[in-house]
Amino acid sequence: MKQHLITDIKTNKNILGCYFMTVQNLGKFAKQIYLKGRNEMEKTGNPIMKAHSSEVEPEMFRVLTPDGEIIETIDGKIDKSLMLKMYESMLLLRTFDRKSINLQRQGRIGTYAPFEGQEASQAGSALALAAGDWMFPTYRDHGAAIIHGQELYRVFLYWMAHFDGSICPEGKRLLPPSVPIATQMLHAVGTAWASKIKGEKNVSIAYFGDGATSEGDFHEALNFAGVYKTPTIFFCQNNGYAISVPFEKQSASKTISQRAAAYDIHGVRVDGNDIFAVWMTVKEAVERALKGEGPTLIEAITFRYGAHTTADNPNIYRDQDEISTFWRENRDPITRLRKYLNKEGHWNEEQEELVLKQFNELIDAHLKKAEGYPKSDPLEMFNHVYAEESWHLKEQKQELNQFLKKGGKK
Amino acid sequence: MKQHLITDIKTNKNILGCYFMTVQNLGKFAKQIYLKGRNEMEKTGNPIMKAHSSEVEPEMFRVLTPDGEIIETIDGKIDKSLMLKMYESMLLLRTFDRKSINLQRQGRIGTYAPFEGQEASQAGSALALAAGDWMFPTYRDHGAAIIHGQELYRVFLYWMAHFDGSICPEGKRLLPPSVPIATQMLHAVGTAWASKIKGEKNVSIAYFGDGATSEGDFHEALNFAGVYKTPTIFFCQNNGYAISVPFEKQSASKTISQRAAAYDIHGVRVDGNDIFAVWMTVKEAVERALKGEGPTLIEAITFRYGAHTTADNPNIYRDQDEISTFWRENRDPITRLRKYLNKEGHWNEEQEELVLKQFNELIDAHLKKAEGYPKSDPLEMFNHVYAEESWHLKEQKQELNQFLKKGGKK
Amino acid sequence: MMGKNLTMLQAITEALDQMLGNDDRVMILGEDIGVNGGVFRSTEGLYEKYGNDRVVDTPLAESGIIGSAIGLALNGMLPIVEIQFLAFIYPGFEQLVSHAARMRYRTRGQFGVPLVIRTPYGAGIRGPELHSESVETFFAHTPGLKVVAPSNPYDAKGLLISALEDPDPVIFWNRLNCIGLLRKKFPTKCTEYQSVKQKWSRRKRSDHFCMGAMLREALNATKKIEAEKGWKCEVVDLRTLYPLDRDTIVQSIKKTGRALIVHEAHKTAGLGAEIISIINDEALIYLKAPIKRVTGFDVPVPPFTIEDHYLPTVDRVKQGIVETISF
Amino acid sequence: MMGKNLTMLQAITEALDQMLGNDDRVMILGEDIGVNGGVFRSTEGLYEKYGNDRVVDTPLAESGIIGSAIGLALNGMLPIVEIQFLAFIYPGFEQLVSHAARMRYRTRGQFGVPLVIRTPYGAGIRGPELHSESVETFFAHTPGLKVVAPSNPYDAKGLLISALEDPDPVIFWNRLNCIGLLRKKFPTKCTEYQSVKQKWSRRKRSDHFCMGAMLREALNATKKIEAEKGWKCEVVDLRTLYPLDRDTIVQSIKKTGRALIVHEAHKTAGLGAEIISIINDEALIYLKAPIKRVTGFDVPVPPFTIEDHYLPTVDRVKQGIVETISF
Ligand SMILES: Cc1ncc(C[n+]2csc(CCOP(=O)(O)OP(=O)(O)O)c2C)c(N)n1
Ligand SMILES: Cc1ncc(C[n+]2csc(CCOP(=O)(O)OP(=O)(O)O)c2C)c(N)n1
Ligand SMILES: [Mg+2]
Ligand SMILES: [Mg+2]
Repeated sequence: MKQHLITDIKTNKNILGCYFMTVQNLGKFAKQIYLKGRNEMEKTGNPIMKAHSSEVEPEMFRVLTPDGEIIETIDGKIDKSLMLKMYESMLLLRTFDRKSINLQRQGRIGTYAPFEGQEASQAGSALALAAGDWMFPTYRDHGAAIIHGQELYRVFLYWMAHFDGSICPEGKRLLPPSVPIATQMLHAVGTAWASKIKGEKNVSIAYFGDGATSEGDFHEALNFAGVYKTPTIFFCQNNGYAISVPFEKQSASKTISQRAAAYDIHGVRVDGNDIFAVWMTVKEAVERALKGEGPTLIEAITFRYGAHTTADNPNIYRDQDEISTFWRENRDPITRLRKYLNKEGHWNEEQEELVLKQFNELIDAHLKKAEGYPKSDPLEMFNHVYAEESWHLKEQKQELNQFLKKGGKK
Repeated sequence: MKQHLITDIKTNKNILGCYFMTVQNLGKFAKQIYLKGRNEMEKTGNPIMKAHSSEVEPEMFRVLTPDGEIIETIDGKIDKSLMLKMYESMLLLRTFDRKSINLQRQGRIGTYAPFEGQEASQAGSALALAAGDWMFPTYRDHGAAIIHGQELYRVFLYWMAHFDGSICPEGKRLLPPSVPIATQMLHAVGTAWASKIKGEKNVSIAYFGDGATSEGDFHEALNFAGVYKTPTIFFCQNNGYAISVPFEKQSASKTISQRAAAYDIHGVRVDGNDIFAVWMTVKEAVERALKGEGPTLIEAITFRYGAHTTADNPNIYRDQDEISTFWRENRDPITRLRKYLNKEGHWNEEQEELVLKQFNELIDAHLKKAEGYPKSDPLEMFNHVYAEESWHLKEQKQELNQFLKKGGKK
Repeated sequence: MMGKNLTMLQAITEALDQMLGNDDRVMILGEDIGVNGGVFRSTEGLYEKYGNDRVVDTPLAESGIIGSAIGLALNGMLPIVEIQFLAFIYPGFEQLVSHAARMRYRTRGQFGVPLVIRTPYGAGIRGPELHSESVETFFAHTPGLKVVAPSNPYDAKGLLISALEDPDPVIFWNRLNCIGLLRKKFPTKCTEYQSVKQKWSRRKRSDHFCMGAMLREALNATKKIEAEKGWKCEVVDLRTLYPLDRDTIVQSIKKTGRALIVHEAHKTAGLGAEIISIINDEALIYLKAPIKRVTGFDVPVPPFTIEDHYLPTVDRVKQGIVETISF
Repeated sequence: MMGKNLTMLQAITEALDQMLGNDDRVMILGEDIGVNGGVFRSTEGLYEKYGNDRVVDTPLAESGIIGSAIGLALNGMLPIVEIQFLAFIYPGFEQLVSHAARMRYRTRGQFGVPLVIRTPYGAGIRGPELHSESVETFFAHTPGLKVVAPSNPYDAKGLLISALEDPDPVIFWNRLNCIGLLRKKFPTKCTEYQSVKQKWSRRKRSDHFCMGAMLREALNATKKIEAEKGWKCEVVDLRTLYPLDRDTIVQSIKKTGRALIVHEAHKTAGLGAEIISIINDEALIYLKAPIKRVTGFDVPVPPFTIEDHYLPTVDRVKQGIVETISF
């Protein structure tokens, strides 16, 4: 199945994207998944449909089923130590995310964008990257950023609205969360293009959501990447909603991966809650990119259990309980890997407890660091507007400084 | 063949766009065209390839071959009187276009964008519209505008940089040429959407070039039209070049029509130099639109023989002679229809001469009207900025008026 | 109907409701404005009441929204577009500047674009970057557009209705922290409205100019100055940012010979500069002191922990008044 | 090398050539700038000399061009982007304003965007609408950007090289009718350049301010005034539009107490307003007359048959000088 999904469309001239097959054409495993998907949906009044707006869920690449079974060859690709790393990464992210929501409720951080439910997409993709790869996250992808090397206290600082929350560790190629939707996709084209020119063996990955696919920049980025065959990975987390707007209102197209065909680039639809499948897909995209075969558009099907941000109330626009419960019970990325690891004897309750304890301590330590971090000085707002301060900013800084010295109130 | 090309993709779930078939899958007529295309190319060192950047020319819908033979059923659709109208329309446009280039050389009009070679696309599409349909042309589509009812003297006025050159006949729904590339596509979505809301049986057609397909607005327009199923026709004249940039530098995609699949809307690739094929394709798109079946993206393969504008020198960026000669000799839209009409006994030399004489007289009369038209008054620049003139414009108008009265020079 | 107390937000929703109810041609388009009732809840209940053909959740694409709204307007509809935050208008900037603002001009009055673009602006919601912009200059430098920025519910309702009645594109700004988010009620009766066409922006009160939400800072500062020093100031609330209400500006300056301008936009090339220039043109000889600008600094709006230092605060306005009067 | 006479256009091509030759990181990106040598021929011969990896014909998508150039700059390249005409920068406005201008600020100096955007501006080529814009205000109101507008070949070459050496995004404007299109040669030696970093815009000559191509109108008008009335004027050529060269402006006004500002952009919220405001701040008491603005009107630039009536002409500038001096 995987080979099919990741086949270069150019060798399949009469089918624009073979990941977009009907059930008749599916291989054995794919058929199983497909039927499983239908069963799941029928059981619960079709909540995936609600989240992802298809009468029949279009095909996607899956390796690890929600029951913790492996239906693809992973030998030589994912070994035990990587599995444990994947599992622990997701656990860390979930712990961090829940903590952050609590901190927001306590007023210790500002409005926060949670990602619980999307851990496999974020951790799986980030783990498939090399240290020197360029990463362009959105406001919801601090999970991926953390796995790529961002420090936890910096993430807290970001949500505390501290200037220094947008800095990444020295030498890392990790840009601050992009706020204007879809814009960062072009930056990932540009950095990848530069890597190619310089002969540097690095890819650039841009994260974005299903909503982002409606923006013109999505189109321009995919098109440029196709023309210059840049080593760019376009990683879409299709969580079914852009704030309150379901994907069916976003586009008449059933999938996002099918858009790859519009640019004659490579496209894959993958179960975004299956960290094995995500990792393998991104890994393969990285390899293709480094071999000079150009960009890949990846659509990872996932769901965020919580609100768009802590300022949002999802009950207004969706049956939050039913749909979240369905996903938690049937599609959770962590549960499914835990089931598998348990079965294989790679993981047990004690390990889980121990690791969770360590993560909680780690997160607390970072929180402490963030809360103890010197506050942003108001005068800092004049720094880094330009590399060299211009006369007008010198004067305005001086003006504010004098005002503050005289005890002027903000 | 036609049925194939215009089949709704939704009934063909495993093939995203069946107009994008390989030769193996083609029907009898299509195969003929395909082989003919290859022969043409081989004869001439493959200039279509140069113009349209494909190793093998992708399939397209054709009715009337360059030799003047009909390979599709046109009965009940295109009758003799329509054929003659088509022929005369193209003749009028070519005569107008050549005249305009001469007028530019004589300094009687400003920089001009010629369309010779694209007459079948422009006339064929415009003739398939109803009088009340909305048209959004670009700077190169005054051919289509004329057929839709724009008066020749207005077109002259436009290229003479007269304010009144952007006005269309009372009651017509014909917008001025859009200068910023691809932007007008969204207007055609909006007007069509309004028609749908109001229950008015009209379509909106947007003209654009191959270069326009790279802009974000192209994507947003197709996506919006797909979501709201607006009765919009996106009519792309793929003339192979955006000024100097060949389509192969514009995108890695081989065709433009394949992009329809990205939005699950209807897409067709048609021989843009075959007025029967263009007319039938647009007519069918109109019918689909009015039946509520939504938008159609049409890629009409064509070529402009001349320069991008009279300010451009194509010799710098393409083998202008070879490529134009090839298209003129092998693909000309007028020649091929004339061949057919001659064969059928519908048209002869005398008729041609007579009509050409009439057209020349008509054009001269309109030119005279345009040249005799009262010049734009400088003070007019203050009109129509707003429906009601605001204080600052009143004053500025007054200021300029006084300046001019005192004999102030511009 | 008299005596109703409405927040800015309620006034806006009421106006929208009224307009949708009165005229079938009115449509609202935007992101999350339907089922969700808008991220600021300013369209709450309207989707339920008027349906998804009148109150439309669009795809996430601002050029798409503004561009198709232009088309809707060309063909007889009266679209009201909500852009979620002012900075997110940028992807649609070309549609606005190159088309909405020019269609009437280009067609010599044949086709107008009666379009209202409603967008919250300014700092105050304590979100991430680009949620706090105040770039009125971009629009005030674009002939063909009108820009209004009400400071209170009464004006908001009136200006919004007037904007819709206007045959040309009008950008309607809600200052974020006036919108009801901070739950401050304005004790203003708000059952009728004043036509902007008649009186594009007057609302004088008591030598400085300010706009939109800056009115609050200005009024607070002048109250304090009056209490502390006994100086009386006149405050001019410029409800219309483009075209500016020159007569009111000039009248005021002629009375006092001094002025302070308060706006939260960046100083350089901010609208304050145009106001100073108008005074220079019309009333230079009346000036007793340079006109001071208390504005946002020429830096991107900083993160919200120090955002208030970026903004013109009551204290900075007070200092400005003292400097202007003591000159 | 001394004594070479170059047109504006030749000076630009020479600078580009020199930069491509000196530094492998330099790339030029834009529409029709490769094989075609640019619609104004300013990149003529460079594609042949440096190949299509260094001189890149891009797809027709300005957001794509500016956005990917930002990425190139983040990763060590030095992209020079050509936007075919100023109005066509609008589709890329978000990339410019929300990203290029803010990346250094956002990352606290970690990632800068050393990007040059070169675009012709202003009227004069007699093309269709939107080929004549002069909207410097949009960029001069955007902290993080720098804007330069040379009036002659010498400055053009110097400013272009300085722009590329600048670690921040610089918008470099060619006035269209200075670019060599009208085949006017400037008899200026042009073998070295002055760093913008040292002297962001000075070039005074002989009480009014103007920029870019308006220098010609200004100089012609002052020459005539001198001949007719014997009045001597100083002309300040503001090569740098953002940040503005305040000291030069203030010095000049202190000498004479009068000023006339000439720009072709719309009057309202044009850069002239900021210059008046700077004078108001720093030199109000020196003023002997209101500062006049001779500018483009607040209307879309009209079709080229009457475009010259929109523009500040020598006659309008002369009238402005007379009014200012007779006040
Ligand atoms: C250009 C732009 N328009 C609007 C917004 C406001 N906004 C922030 S997040 C969001 C929804 C994004 O949805 P999606 O791309 O699916 O990502 P998700 O939040 O689901 O991860 C919107 C509309 C924005 N940030 N930028
Ligand atoms: C937004 C924008 N960018 C650039 C231009 C300059 N320009 C005018 S025509 C053109 C090429 C258009 O090519 P295409 O869409 O193929 O249409 P054609 O001229 O071939 O008919 C360009 C780049 C423009 N008018 N608008
Ligand atoms: Mg989403
Ligand atoms: Mg073309």
